[in-house]
Amino acid sequence: MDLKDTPDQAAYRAGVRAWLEEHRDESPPPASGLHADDIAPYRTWQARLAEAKLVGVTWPEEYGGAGLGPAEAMIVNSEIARAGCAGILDHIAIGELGPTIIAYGSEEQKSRYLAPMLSGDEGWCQLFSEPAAGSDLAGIQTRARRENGGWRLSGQKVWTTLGQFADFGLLLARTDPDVPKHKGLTMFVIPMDAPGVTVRPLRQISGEENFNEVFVDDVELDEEATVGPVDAGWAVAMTTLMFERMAVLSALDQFSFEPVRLVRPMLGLPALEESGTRQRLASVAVEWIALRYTAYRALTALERGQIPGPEAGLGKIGLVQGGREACELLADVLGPDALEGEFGGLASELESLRTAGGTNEILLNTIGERVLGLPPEPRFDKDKPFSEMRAEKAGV
Amino acid sequence: MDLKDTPDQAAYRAGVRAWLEEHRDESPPPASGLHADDIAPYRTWQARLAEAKLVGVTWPEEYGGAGLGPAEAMIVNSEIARAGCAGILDHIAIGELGPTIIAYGSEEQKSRYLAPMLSGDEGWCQLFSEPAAGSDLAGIQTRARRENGGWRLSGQKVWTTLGQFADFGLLLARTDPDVPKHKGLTMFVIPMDAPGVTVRPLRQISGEENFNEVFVDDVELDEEATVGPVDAGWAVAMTTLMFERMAVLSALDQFSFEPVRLVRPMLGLPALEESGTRQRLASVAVEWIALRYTAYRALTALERGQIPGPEAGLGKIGLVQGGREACELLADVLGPDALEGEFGGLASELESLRTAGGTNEILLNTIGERVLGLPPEPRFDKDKPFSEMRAEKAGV
Amino acid sequence: MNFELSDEQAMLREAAAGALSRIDTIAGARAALDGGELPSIWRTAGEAGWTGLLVPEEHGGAGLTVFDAMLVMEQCGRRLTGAGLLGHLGATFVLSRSELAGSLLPLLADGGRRAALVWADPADWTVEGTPSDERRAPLPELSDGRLSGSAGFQPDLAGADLLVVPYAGGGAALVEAASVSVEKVVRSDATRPLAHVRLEGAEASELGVDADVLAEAWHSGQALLAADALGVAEAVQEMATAYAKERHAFGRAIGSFQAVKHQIVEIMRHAGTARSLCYYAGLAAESRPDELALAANCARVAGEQAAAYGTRTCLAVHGGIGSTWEHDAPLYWRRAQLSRILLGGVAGAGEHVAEELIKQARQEVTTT
Amino acid sequence: MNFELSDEQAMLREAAAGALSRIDTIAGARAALDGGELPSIWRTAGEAGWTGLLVPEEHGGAGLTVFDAMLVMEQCGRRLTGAGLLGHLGATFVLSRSELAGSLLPLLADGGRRAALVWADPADWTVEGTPSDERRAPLPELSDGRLSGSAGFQPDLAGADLLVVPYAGGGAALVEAASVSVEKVVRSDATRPLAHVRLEGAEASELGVDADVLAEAWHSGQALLAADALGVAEAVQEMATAYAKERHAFGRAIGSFQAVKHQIVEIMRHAGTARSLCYYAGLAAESRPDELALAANCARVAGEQAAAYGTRTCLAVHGGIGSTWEHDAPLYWRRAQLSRILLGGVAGAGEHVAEELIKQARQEVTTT
Repeated sequence: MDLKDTPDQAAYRAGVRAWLEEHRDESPPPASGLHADDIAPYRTWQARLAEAKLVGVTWPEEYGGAGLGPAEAMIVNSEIARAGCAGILDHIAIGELGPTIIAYGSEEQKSRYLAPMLSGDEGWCQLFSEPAAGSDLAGIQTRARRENGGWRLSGQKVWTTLGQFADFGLLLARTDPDVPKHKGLTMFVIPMDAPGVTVRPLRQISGEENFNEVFVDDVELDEEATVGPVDAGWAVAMTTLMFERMAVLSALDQFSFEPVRLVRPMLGLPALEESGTRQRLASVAVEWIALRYTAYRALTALERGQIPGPEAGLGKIGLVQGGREACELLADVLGPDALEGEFGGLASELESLRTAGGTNEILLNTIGERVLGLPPEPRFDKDKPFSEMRAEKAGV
Repeated sequence: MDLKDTPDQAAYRAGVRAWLEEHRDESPPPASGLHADDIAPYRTWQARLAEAKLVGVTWPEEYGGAGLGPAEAMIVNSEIARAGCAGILDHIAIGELGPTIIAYGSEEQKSRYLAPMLSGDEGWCQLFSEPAAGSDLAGIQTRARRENGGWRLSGQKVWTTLGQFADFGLLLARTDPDVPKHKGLTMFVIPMDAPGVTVRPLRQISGEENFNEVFVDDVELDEEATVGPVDAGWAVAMTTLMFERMAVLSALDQFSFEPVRLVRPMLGLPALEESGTRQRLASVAVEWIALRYTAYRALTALERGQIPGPEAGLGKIGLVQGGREACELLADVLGPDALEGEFGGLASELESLRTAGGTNEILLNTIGERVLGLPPEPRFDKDKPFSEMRAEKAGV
Repeated sequence: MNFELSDEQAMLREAAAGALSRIDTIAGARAALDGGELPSIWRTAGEAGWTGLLVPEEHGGAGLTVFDAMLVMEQCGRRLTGAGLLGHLGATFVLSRSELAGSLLPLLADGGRRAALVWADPADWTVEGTPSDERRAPLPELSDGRLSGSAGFQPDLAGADLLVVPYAGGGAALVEAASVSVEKVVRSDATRPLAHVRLEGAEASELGVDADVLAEAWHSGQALLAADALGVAEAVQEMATAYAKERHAFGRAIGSFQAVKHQIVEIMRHAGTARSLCYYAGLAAESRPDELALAANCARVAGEQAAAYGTRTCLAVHGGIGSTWEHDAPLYWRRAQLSRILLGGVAGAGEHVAEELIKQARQEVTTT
Repeated sequence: MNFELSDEQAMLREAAAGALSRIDTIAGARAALDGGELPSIWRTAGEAGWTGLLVPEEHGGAGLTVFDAMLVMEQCGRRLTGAGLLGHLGATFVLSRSELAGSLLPLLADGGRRAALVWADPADWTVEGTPSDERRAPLPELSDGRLSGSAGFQPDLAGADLLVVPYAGGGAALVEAASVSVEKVVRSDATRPLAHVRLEGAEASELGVDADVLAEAWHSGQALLAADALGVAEAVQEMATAYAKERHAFGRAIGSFQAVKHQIVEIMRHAGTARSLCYYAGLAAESRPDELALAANCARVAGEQAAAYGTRTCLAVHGGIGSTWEHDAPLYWRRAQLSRILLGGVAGAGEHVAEELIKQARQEVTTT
């Protein structure tokens, strides 16, 4: 059991560290680009990182990546964090969308899209979720119809990260409503400046606007806009989500919650001597520290060539639960001031996180069925043509 | 808002108290008859109470009851507890089975069974649950077939309280397997000394034997043994369970958990000064105290003529949760000794209680659907003839 | 036994619901987060007689009990409103038992003037501190008819005309709000404005009330907040139930899935616990003063638990849409987040519950 | 990075599982509740080398780490067995660092003699009290080579030949079990016999170990119990999963209902948390001594939580049948109930976790 780098990894890390040491002054402040009014410096910085092969570390070399493994991706992420630099702006593109295009895209798509994606010259967004299809992704209603040798798309997408800055989107649409719902879907690349595409920011609980709604009204696309076979979009989307899980794991050092963060604001207060406070602190710490070591276990499996299963998602439940306990503890100890600032923001983010990327409930179903082999619930929607599912369409 | 007796109730209470004052020496120790090796004194005591019209308080006078309401039933229960006397031995018969016979039985059944039931001369038990049909009561497999103008029954029942002392059982059996499962059931009275009936005690977690298994092998019954119409047993059983809820409410004073019970063994210990202990104590107290006032609300509704709905069962969840927290707190504060004795016994009883009389999960479904009007789960078993449900029969 | 609202109480509750439904308090709550003015209910409160609920009839009030006031607070919680009422009810509770009752209460009963109480916890006779204090601050000192001291995060001080201020040594005095510094602060929930108050030798009138009255006021405040939280919990239970019937996924209404259904029933269970204990607190306020501390603090714990669980579950049931700015669910969530730490918070209430039980157990020992 | 068992460790674990599967420990656990003899695994432990796991190779042991011992403990938890092992591992841990290592360890490594440690909590250097003490008792006193004092509810003392006893002032000494009073007690879980020990001037040999060694032993004990609890949790997860696939209600396997499915996945989540933290404790035991206290106590908290949640959920999934004497589920439940309060219990472990984090935060302040 060893968390140390292998000699090769140590050498790689040294190289990354040296490069960052030299170039750190070029980095904008490490606040997420999501919150920036001006993302230009973050694009420029991504381009610099890309030149140094620090973007797309796990992408094959032929597509501009470094051709390395998840351990090296994690090394890059943690060295960037250590150097106090900003991370990759377009992390969804690099972590999920690019790998999906590499897996399913045509040669033309690969040569057209991948290089500017790596450099950040062109931004990307994921256009999967819809207002009536969140947990039940296969229930999307955005329609793509064949027309004049191309496609015409109409529908609405939501929860689109970075949509306001994106040049292209990877969009899941229904191409055949007369087959069961998982079967008639196709993946498309859509230019965000195409006539008919409208991006509107979505304001969250906290007042921040990290997501968008995207309206697609009679947008015309070429025949070549499809990614992967027509009507095989469900498999493409599942691949994207699998890459998402891998990317989250490698970015562990940026996401992790350090329990000591929670102690700092309470240092010196009498409450910190009370058994009640200390037990609550321990309870949070156990959840948060476990996240890190669970991720090391998953990364080890990844290094050994295993594909991360849905159980990786269980970490989110511990994160949210620990975080909620943490916020309540701080509010109890520090009073109303703790409802704003760092931990106030965390509290509302956590409640959003609970449903983001699949609700807890869907996650628990999936794990129960795929990992433990528990029988699925009876389903009415799986084999029925989508067009016959009136109830679902009525969903708001 | 007033918990006081009305003048009539106060007069009734005074009469009950005076009678108990005079006769308390005739009562055996108030330990539940369930645990007694010799139940004879409890039978005798029930007969004395019955003579004084303190058994079957809510039964109509024509059937030997006092013809009074739930408030008076509660007065009797609380005065018996206050006097330090034993309660009714055959509380299931008096609370549930007798009222069911009053509601559905023939005149012959009423005149044959009710009087010796009240006096305790004849004991009764409820024979509903089966090894493969607990939560899903309508899935019972005990078969009753018409034969020679009567019935022949075979099957197995379980979780039978007082089965070892009972003279008769109220038994739910399947009379028609070729209709959906709720429709082919019939209720019977079965003499426990009939050839083919075997009662075997069932040992629980705690080591105690409060329940029995009852085997029914080719037992012959008269045509007149049915209670209510043939194939209408489901409605009869639901009536029994409704009476059970009412009886539990009126017996509140015997069941209630006083949080001060939890403080007593910790008095004087330093742990009782710690914030952690005190918050945990408060958390238990809130659950337990609420039970009492929720019951008062339900009793008020009952007094006003409303039928208690399934939400009364929610109290059980609070009871179990509060009790579990209580046992853990005492174990933490007092050490391993707290795992035995009063609270040790409580801990294992609570875990059994969680599934007794319908699991929490079934309860939550029922309340969600009947009280909140949430849509039911899709059911495959409701309209299908029972004989076609192979999977269910395979259930162990 | 009759453990339900009287007909008059049921009417009071209905009337409160009706009156509040005519003000768009919920849109107002959202706008206030962006700096808009909070819709005032003060005029309604005066007209409906809520401002005089706890004022004896001989002084122009309704002469009702804390339980009646709880019924109004429940409706305020349900509608995310009520600014001014908690403080005013607390102040009139104390003033009704003071030597100055006759001269002051008539002005307050009809809402023409607003009073507010600085809440002092009888567990240790401290007040919530301002951010420059540690969490708890000592009671202000009264000397030569002048009050000096401070208190932080007090609801309803901002906008009040008169402040009732407990002081060290076991009494309370009245000061004109104009004579002290009141700094309004809003934290997370704009529906409940708070304030820090600083008294620097403010001229004060002694009220002639003792510590018992102030303790009773504190516990009554717990009961009022409990009712408010109950209103929040029941509102989000209904919101979540309605959405779960309407929203479909996987070809079914999401409320048909056990995971969703059971969570909503769990809100109902928590709210039921809170309602029963609110009734118990009401019973104690009406006729069992010895049990008020236990009952009111139990109700507070249960109410805040119901509101906290209910609001976050309501967010979750709504999925993504529930965490958008335009949705009502987050407004309820904000209210519950702040509410659970006001007036000693749910932890302070738990302390009182434990203390009362330990007292009971000790009494048993000495009497046997 | 390689955060998994080494091949040797995987083999050790497999071998332990195999060896224990040949003893009917579970039927034995039930019979012991009725007064039957608990099946002994001591012979197996000696043959498999578990008794010498923590004994250095030069003294006849395997010279392995606490992590390796955890792998054996996990299998013991899974199979409701292990009596003698925890105490022996703790004692050999201390003895290996003592002046008497050379003379004593060869006798203990092969299991020919059994040792046990009296566990002292470094938080305040107390031991668990006997029922005549309050909960905690002071460490025994050493004077003129003789030990006096007592300790209660210690696992594995009964049946041991040699006792390692920490004494006040920061050391430990060895006594022959025959020279002291050891009273065996069983509470709820017959698979883990406890004992009260009274030392009345017992002849003792000073071991020459300091407080740091004893603190490390305590934290290692936490890690060993954590692994045991993990074994319990994973065993009941499997038991509940199997039953939920097989038992039908309402025409479906009960595991297809979300309420049942989600509860079983929640056992899995708890067990996963415990496993990750057990690995962290193992990493700390192998190579990060400064993190041992944090890691081992985190693992203990998570392990006991997983075992407590898992065992009661397993009972519930089984419905009525799960609460009968003949079923295995209650035996696991009993083990978890007792386990969570041994060696300072889950609350004591939580205290250590908090203390370590507060220490970290203080160090940040002083170093910046």
